Amino acid sequence: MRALLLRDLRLALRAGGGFGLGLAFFLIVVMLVPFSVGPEAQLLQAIAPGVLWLGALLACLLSLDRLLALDLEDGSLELLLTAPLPLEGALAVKALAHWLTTGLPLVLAAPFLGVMLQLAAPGHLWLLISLALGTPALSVIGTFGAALTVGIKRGGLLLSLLVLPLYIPTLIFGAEVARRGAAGLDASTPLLMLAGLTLAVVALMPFAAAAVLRMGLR
Amino acid sequence: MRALLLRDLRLALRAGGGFGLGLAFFLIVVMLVPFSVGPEAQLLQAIAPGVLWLGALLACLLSLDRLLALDLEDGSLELLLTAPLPLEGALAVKALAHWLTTGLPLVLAAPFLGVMLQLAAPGHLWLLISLALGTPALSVIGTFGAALTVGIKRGGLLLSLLVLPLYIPTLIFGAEVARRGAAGLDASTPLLMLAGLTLAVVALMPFAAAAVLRMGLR
Amino acid sequence: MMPELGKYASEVMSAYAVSLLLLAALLVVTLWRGRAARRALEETEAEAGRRG
Amino acid sequence: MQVSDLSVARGGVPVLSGVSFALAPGEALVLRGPNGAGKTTLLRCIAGLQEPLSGRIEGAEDRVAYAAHADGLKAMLTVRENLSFWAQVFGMSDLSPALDGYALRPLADRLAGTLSAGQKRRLGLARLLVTGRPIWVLDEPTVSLDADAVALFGSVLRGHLAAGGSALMATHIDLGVEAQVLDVSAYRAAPDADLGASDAAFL
Amino acid sequence: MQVSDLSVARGGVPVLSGVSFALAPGEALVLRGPNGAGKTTLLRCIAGLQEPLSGRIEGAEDRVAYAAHADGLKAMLTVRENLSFWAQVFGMSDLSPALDGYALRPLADRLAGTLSAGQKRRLGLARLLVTGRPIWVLDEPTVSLDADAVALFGSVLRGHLAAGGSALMATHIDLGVEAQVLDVSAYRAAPDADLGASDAAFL
Amino acid sequence: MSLWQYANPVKFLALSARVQPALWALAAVFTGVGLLWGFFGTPDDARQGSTVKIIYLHVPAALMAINAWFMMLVASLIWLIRRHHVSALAAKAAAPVGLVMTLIALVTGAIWGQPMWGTWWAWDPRLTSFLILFLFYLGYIALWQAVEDPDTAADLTSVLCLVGSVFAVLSRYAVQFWNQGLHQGTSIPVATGNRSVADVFFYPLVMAMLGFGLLFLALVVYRTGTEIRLRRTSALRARMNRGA
Ligand code: HEM
Ligand SMILES: Nc1ncnc2c1ncn2[C@@H]1O[C@H](COP(=O)(O)OP(=O)(O)OP(=O)(O)O)[C@@H](O)[C@H]1O
Ligand SMILES: Nc1ncnc2c1ncn2[C@@H]1O[C@H](COP(=O)(O)OP(=O)(O)OP(=O)(O)O)[C@@H](O)[C@H]1O
Ligand SMILES: [Mg+2]
Ligand SMILES: [Mg+2]
Repeated sequence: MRALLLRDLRLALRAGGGFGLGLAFFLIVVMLVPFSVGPEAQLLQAIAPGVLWLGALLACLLSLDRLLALDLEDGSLELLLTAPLPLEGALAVKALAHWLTTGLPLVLAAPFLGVMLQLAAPGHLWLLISLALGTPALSVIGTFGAALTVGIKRGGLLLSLLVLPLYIPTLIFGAEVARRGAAGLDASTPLLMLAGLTLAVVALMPFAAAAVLRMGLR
Repeated sequence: MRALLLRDLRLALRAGGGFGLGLAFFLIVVMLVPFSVGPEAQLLQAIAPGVLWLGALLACLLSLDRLLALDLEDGSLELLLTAPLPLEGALAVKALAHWLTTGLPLVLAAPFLGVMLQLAAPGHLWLLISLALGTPALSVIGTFGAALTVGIKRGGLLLSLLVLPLYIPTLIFGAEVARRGAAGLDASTPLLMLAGLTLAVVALMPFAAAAVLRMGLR
Repeated sequence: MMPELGKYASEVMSAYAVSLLLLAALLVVTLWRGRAARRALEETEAEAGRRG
Repeated sequence: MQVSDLSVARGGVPVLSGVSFALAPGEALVLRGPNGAGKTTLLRCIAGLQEPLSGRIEGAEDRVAYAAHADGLKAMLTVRENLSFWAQVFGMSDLSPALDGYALRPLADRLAGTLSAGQKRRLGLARLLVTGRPIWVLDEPTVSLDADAVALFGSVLRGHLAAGGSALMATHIDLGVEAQVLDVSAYRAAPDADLGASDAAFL
Repeated sequence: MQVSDLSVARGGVPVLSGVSFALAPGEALVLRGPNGAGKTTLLRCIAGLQEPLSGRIEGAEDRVAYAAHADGLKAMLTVRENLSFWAQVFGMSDLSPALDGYALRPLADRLAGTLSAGQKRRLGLARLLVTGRPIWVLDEPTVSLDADAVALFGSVLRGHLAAGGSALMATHIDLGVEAQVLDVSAYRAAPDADLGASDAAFL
Repeated sequence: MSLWQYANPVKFLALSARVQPALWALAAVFTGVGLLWGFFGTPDDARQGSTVKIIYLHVPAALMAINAWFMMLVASLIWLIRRHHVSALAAKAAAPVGLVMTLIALVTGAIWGQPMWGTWWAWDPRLTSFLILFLFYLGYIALWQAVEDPDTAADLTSVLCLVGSVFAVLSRYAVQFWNQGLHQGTSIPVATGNRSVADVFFYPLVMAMLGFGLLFLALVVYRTGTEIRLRRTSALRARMNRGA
């Protein structure tokens, strides 16, 4: 397990491994928003928490297809299946590695981008909290999606199609926390919902992902 | 050339070929916007043209990595290079196939999504025009990006990173046309710019793409 | 015969038109695929029979 | 390991039926048969990557190390890193038999992606030595290997057998190792045999 | 085709230098050499996929059909569609020599993705017949092929040579075709030779 | 004699051939009568004018859109637990029908919304949940098409249907939390739920609902037959090729 985590992290950090690309995508999407909706500060401020959550979600999503597809292509996924590791654990570890290399950098970068979008001052803390709580759920749900589409040639876009609707509850609660926080309202209810959702998903999804992966590779 | 176009279209339409997935992604991204920025109609109306353009751009972007990478993986790209086809022409044909399977459906679907985002009535026509004029540029620029990253394992995200900045001028002019149109202002200047940009890009980019591809595969 | 639809005529008519059109399209596609599948199966069965 | 009356299918169609053989420690068995006969399918089944239609495989679970057409190498890890990852996964720690067995020491710090076809294959085979598993299941192990490397493979294999391991291999060419031979074309499944294939209900 | 004093590099490092040979119509030449010697690199160079460091290749342009380790098949097209695509690209129209030459007729309507390793390879080789090109450049053509398929390949190749074509092949095993042999290990480049490699300026 | 024996594809084909004429006829009669009655034989509503006639399309379609997903869920469970091919194929066959029903509900709702609420679309929870349902249908169908091996496709789509259902319910709560409702639903005078609907509107509506239900059933039975024939064709083809 530890070996798998270390390998995935190391691969992500090596040249071409994709570390930081999610972050860069996040940055660019958020930057493109003023170009597309126009530069008025007030409008930007109103949509800032939502745009940041949406950007983080898309960045997360785009890095999903490397999660398992690379291992399938070079044959190591089959070899892992014959190895003495419980598949559920292996997938949980892969989701963790994905979060560490994608979700965590996004969480840390979000406040800076918030400044660019004129996010109201109290919103920064709430944005940080909501992303920190929500992105693990994104990684785990994404692992399920990746397992579902692993045998499919270039399933990248199909993966997005399947995973995006599953992301909706997380997005709603997460963005709601950030929005209420930025508006100075009480955000504890959606925060609790978000936390509960993440917990449930982290506890259950690896099993679903392992089941689906076994079916897909049979 | 015709054989190549037909092959690409046929592959796109076959199971797993990815036709319609760009469209679905567009739909989903646009749908997620209200979840993240909140459901107020007025706010949505203000950002609608920009969001639609941004969504179309992202959907286009995501389907780019199948443009050349699949051909590289199974070795047919190298074989195409040794075939008696001018590479520029082959890439232009591939960009055309990409537009037909991705850009065109987006253009046709945009008005429906416009309704969901409360786009003002006169905006629909302008949105349609600007997307019809702009998406070919997105496909051609994307082909250049795909050629640039073709040798790189799972270059998907890197591709996004390289191509997004190149998309900025198209996005600015395109979204400006749609925004002015929706606001009832005169949109002819950005429209001319957009048309000129597309023409220039379509005429020149295939050459750049071919040059870059030859370098990358050496 | 036609009921008086008043000022909402276009809405009501277009709702019926679109819905019936969608249903008709579904039916046509269903029947067409069904026919094609039936024919393909018959051909295949005949061929399989010929080969033993 | 004991295989009895095994039937396997690929793409929903039975390809082999009634395959039985036993593989004792110290023994090697070579599967032969023309292209498309079903060797790869049989090996995947034994490695546990797909379910047999019917029949039993005994004594294989958690004792098999599988090497497929693809080598499972990470292009951006060095030779040593690739090996040590698999060693850790299988709970082993000593890489030297693998590095020495296939003369990989000079290449140990090269990225796996920059190896030639035969060098990659050598690394793929070396992986077997860090699994500690007694039964090797190999699909065309000597593809791309030159004569020297085939000889290396032969001597590693003999060592493995002498240490009580066993090996099951599909190949079209001569491996230079004494082994029993099983021609799978003898077990070709009748096209319409009802062996419980997934689409049999439709026949 | 005439190759004179050719030097080639891989990953910035020269691997072969001073390679010279001529290939007349009707002739076949087999490249031999241990793993990593540089056969693949040399073939890619001759096919025009990479630039040589120095030296000249004459009479190859637009006359070469290349078959690499990967077959360039589309899994979601049928065997026939795959072949006819390449035929159209090369301006040919008749698929029957290719289908007959490699006994592909029974498989013609299968999706290429559902073929076994050897069947895929046969399709990859059949592609050469629809290019109409006189010089075949083949990298380990018989990998995964069974004895029958190797015999098919041999007879197709003899037909090609008899019709005035020529062939340049890298292989580790015996093809059963009479051919000159060139051992590339004789041309191994000295590691520090200044052959104009891209990083030579830094030595 | 158990019900399960009809999970044998061939038996199913025989049975469905017998019941289909009656099924189609009933579906046509009920749908036709319900819609014609509703369109020609009912008065305008006091507040909504003639737009109330849209209800005979909107509500049956919305009902069937949800029920189709529910049926797919049950069929998926049967496939996962008892591995009956007909069950998996019935789920596959139902998805496009459900998709069209969802689309009809959305489109008629949108057309209705324009005169009633002054907008085609609002991010009301009910409407939004329907849009999400639409997405789940899309994803489900796309997955069926993308996986080559039919049994694997059945497995994967079944799990997607299960997980998707959970998330669809979750989304419904999330959406309700996110935006309190606009969809008049039970608050408008013609709401059906509590039977407060005037009988003039109610009876044709029930006819139309029954009609849509029967139509759904007929379509699914027919389409399941098509899927079975396609599977049988490919099974036979595969064996013929192997024989060669
Ligand atoms: C795109 C817009 C709309 C969508 C997606 C939509 C969706 C739905 C759904 C899901 C139901 C529930 C059906 C059931 O549970 O049986 C429903 C019922 C209903 N809708 Fe809509 N609707 C839309 C617009 C409208 C509009 C504009 C009106 C009229 C003002 C309307 C009037 C009704 C009525 C009267 C019912 C039955 C009430 C009930 O059963 O509680 N809908 N609609
Ligand atoms: N993915 C697939 N879907 C459907 N059929 C397949 C698939 N892969 C292989 N087959 C078919 O199954 C049969 C057995 O294939 P298998 O790969 O086991 O053969 P093999 O003995 O390994 O052949 P080779 O020597 O060419 O590798 C072949 O007829 C092949 O065409
Ligand atoms: N992508 C690469 N980057 C750097 N070096 C490489 C790369 N690919 C191959 N090499 C090195 O270049 C040399 C020549 O490799 P090449 O693939 O030409 O050998 P080969 O003769 O085809 O060997 P084989 O018989 O194993 O296929 C080898 O030493 C190899 O390690
Ligand atoms: Mg094989
Ligand atoms: Mg080589």
